[in-house]
Amino acid sequence: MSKKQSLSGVFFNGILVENPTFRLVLGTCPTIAVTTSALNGIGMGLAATFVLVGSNVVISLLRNFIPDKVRIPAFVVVICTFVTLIQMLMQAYVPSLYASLGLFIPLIVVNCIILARAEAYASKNGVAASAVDGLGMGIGFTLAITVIGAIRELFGSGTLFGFNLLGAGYQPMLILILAPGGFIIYGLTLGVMNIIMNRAEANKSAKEGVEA
Amino acid sequence: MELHVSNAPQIYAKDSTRTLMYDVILALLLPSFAGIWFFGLRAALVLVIAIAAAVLSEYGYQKILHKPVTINDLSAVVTGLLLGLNLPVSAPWWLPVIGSVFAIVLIKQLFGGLGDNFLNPALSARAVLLASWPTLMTNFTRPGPSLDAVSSATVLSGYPSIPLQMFIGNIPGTIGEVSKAAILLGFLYLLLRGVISWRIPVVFVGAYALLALMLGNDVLTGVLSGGLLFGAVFMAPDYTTSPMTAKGQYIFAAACGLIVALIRNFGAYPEGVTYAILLLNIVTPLIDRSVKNKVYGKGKQ
Amino acid sequence: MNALVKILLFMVSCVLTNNFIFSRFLGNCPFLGVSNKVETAVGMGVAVTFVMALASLFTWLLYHYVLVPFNLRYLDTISFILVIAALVQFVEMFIKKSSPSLYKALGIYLPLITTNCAVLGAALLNITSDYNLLYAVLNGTFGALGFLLAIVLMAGVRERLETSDIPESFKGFPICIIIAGLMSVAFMGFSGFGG
Amino acid sequence: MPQYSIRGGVHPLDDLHSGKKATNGSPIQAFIPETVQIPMSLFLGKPSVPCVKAGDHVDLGQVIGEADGFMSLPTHASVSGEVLSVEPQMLMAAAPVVTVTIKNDFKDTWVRRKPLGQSVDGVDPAAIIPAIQAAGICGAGGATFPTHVKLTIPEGKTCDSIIVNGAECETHVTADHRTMVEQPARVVEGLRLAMRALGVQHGIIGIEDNKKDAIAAMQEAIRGQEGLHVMPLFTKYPQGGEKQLIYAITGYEVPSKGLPIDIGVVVLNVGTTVAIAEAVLEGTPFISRVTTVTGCVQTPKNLRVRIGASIAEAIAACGGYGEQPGKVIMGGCMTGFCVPHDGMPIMKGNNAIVALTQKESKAYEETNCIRCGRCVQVCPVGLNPYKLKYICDRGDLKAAEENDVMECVVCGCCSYICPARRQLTSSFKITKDAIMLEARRAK
Repeated sequence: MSKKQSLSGVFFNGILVENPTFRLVLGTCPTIAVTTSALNGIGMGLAATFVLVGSNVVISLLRNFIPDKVRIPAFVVVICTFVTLIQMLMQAYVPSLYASLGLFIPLIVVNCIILARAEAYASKNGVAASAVDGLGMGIGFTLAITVIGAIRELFGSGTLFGFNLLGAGYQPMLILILAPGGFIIYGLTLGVMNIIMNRAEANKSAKEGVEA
Repeated sequence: MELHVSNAPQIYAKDSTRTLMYDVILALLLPSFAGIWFFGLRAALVLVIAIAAAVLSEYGYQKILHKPVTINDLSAVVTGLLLGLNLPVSAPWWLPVIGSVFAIVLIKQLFGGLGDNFLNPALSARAVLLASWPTLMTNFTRPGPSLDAVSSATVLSGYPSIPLQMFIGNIPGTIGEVSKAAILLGFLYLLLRGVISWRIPVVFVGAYALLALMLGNDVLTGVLSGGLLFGAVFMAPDYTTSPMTAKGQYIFAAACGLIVALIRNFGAYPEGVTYAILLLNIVTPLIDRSVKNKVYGKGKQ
Repeated sequence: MNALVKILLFMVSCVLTNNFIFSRFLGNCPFLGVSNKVETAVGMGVAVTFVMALASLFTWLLYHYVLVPFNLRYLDTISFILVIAALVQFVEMFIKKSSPSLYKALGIYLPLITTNCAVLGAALLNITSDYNLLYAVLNGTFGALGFLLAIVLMAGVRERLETSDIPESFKGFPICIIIAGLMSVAFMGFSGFGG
Repeated sequence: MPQYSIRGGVHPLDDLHSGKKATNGSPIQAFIPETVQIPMSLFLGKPSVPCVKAGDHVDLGQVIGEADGFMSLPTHASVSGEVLSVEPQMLMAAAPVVTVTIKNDFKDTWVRRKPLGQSVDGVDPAAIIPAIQAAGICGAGGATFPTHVKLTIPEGKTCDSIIVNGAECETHVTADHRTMVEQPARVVEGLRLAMRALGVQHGIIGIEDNKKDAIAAMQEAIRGQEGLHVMPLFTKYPQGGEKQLIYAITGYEVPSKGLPIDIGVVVLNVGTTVAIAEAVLEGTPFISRVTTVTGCVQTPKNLRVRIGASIAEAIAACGGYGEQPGKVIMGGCMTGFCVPHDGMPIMKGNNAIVALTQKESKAYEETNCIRCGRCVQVCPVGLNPYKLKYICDRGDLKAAEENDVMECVVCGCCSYICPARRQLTSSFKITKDAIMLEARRAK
């Protein structure tokens, strides 16, 4: 990130160019584990976003005070704090969602996206930019796993956000909400996103070629 | 005089990919006809849909990706037919379609086409359909002149039957697996034509029988029921997904037989042939990696 | 006798039925990242097994003899991750001193394990499932062996696919994830094993 | 009856071409060409140095090229007549070779060396090996390695048996078969001379059991002679390969990168033993050999061909082509190579000329490997051809060597059996050549 980017650029970077799920392929465990429904996807995504923004802001604030040698443990402690916080909040206000996400809320601690952003961005950039980066990344993650969750829910149970969309005659393809479905749908969407992004890049470079 | 020049050798054995596939199709016709005999014409319809979907999806995929179209090698026909034979006669039309598309596109072509799939396409499609629509996949029409679609379980989950009926195929089950007589004739044909060796089928069934005996099962019923023979003859010896060396094939087949016996005795599913073969398909690259023939002149004399 | 059978079945289910990769969805990052060669996959798998067995032991002790008596249960995540990080450091130092050849083989994988969610996942699962000490350690050890099995199988398949004509956009992670999905289809066959 | 065989291998004779049937009953006929082209490198080693010039008259058996050191052989005129030219020509080798062209005057005026004795037992053992070199004898099975070099046992090694290779597993070829049927005594004499030269007590003649009459003839010929055995072998290609034959007969393997002498064995071809007997007992140099001319020719025959006769003339002696040929092969169909035109001369290692029809010459396209494992099962060496081909095709010489490409005997079994028609053997051949080139450069 040598170029100075505008805040909106930082925001969209996380959603599109460096989408953690589709482009960086980070945080694969929750992506596969919790996306049995679109709602789960949103819940997981927002929880991760909360931790991302919070830890990015705090780490950015402390970036000049943390000695380089202990920076990783320090980051982990900060992240852990936010994870514990969201754990308690969710337990209190959305207990059923918390139950269905289970283990994967505490495991946000070891989600590579968060540590990667702390290391690669927040420890080198200002508070505002770090917050926006966390938000962009978080929303990018949320969108991605919501899409995967929606696909799995729609075809695997015939519903979307709990609403029956495909009619009573539809016989749901159960495997999509089972383990194999998680992997396969993620793999396929990842491949399709690669196709789209490669096309877009090809178009872009073709255009630039014309302009030059 | 114009003479061609090419590298040695100058002659080739008769078998080509296409003739091998053709022989497999011929061998599969026996259980197909047996299935149609016991289950009626609807069985033929299921098979045709499965084959058509397999061939069309191979053609479509290769057209879209601008690859050479290889439907002439008949491998898609084999996949479609195998999948169809693994379905119950009561399957709705879209079941073979989804299965064939899954088998051809996701299992075979996405990994590079013929020879590059690491799982048996028809079998993995069956596993996916079974996990997705368990009730449709186990709704076996009881054979017989009445032909009314009465759903009943296979022998494995308690349907009473006698060995002779089981042998000729007058029992509930998927289209291809019921007639053991037809399967064995097909096996004989493949053996005589040199398409497959005896190793995998015989060791597979033998290993199963041995463990079943030790676990106190009724071995004869166990061998004659479910997809054991069909899997051992037509699925497990699939070239692409079974080991290369004779030693590797023994390991592969013995492990298949053991896992079938274990799943039938301890697992949640009544039938384990599909999963046993798929599991060993996954292990096959490791078997091929570690079990090699001794190289002439190297190592101990 | 009966207890022994029960323990045996538990071990089998940890490796196969409740496989960390295929049915608990833990440890995907190293599973996808370090599985392109069988040798490295074995190295990673062994290293994880080592750490996970120890982590299960120490986190269980920590939870039941420190966190519970002092009513600090809500600190489980943070304390576990610190224990694991310390453990990895310690194991690294220990191996370096005691067996340089083993260190050479496993050394590069050890730092990666701290962020392997399977290790923290196993530690947390031991608590949420109310396992006793024996079961917790078995869960850690055999769960990790399940991870070892999965990653080695994956590496075998990936080595085989090196020569395959896979569409450009699907090369790398997408095809790997799809392979994992297909493997988990096959692993469904083990459901019901070990109760 | 037969007890011995090799690992892997194929049965190409049963398939497409039952090629041997056309000639296995036809007696050897003499064939004398109008002109001969004799390259100075008829054998593996340093080429002979020509000692005649255009316009010279030469007698049959006269030396026209002198041996250039120990790793070389003299070359003899195979007809009497006038030397037309001595100049480099493009033959089967990669570079032009000095070739002597002689026009036959059909007088067959001989110059022979003095025989060393009338019978094997009367010959001075020490004189045998020099006589073999002087007669220009090299392996007649195809490899054309100078026989006197083979029979010179390196320091520290001992030879305890000599094997005569009568397996003749290649398709179409019946030259050795007919030789064993018609001249069994000569074969035995040649073998015993080699044994005498080396002081060896055991001589074994290995013959595949599709040549029952040859087995019977050889058994008759060795009757009452101590130390000699005829060993019938299961018919299987490539049992005639030196290493494979040794394994089939002795059960021992020649060590990797080693020679048969490392396990105390020397292997001679049937044709070579006859040449030895003729050289020592008659003083006749190696100027003719038995070659099977078959395939799409009018009358397939076994001809005793003068070295250097053109393929076209030999085919004309068989009544010409039966139909337009697609390929003409020097040697059998498994290992032989295609000639670009039929003006090529027949050389010391050519046991057959096979003309294939247009239809039989059809080229196939490589398709995807279906991993049927047939190549693994037929490989007599125990390689993994399907995998090795990927490595060779991407040009990774180091990995290819690690995967034992150098152990490949280029027998062609894998390519033959492959249902996807993958060109495995040629891939390995190219890689082996590249590795050897690299090694020579490094020196």
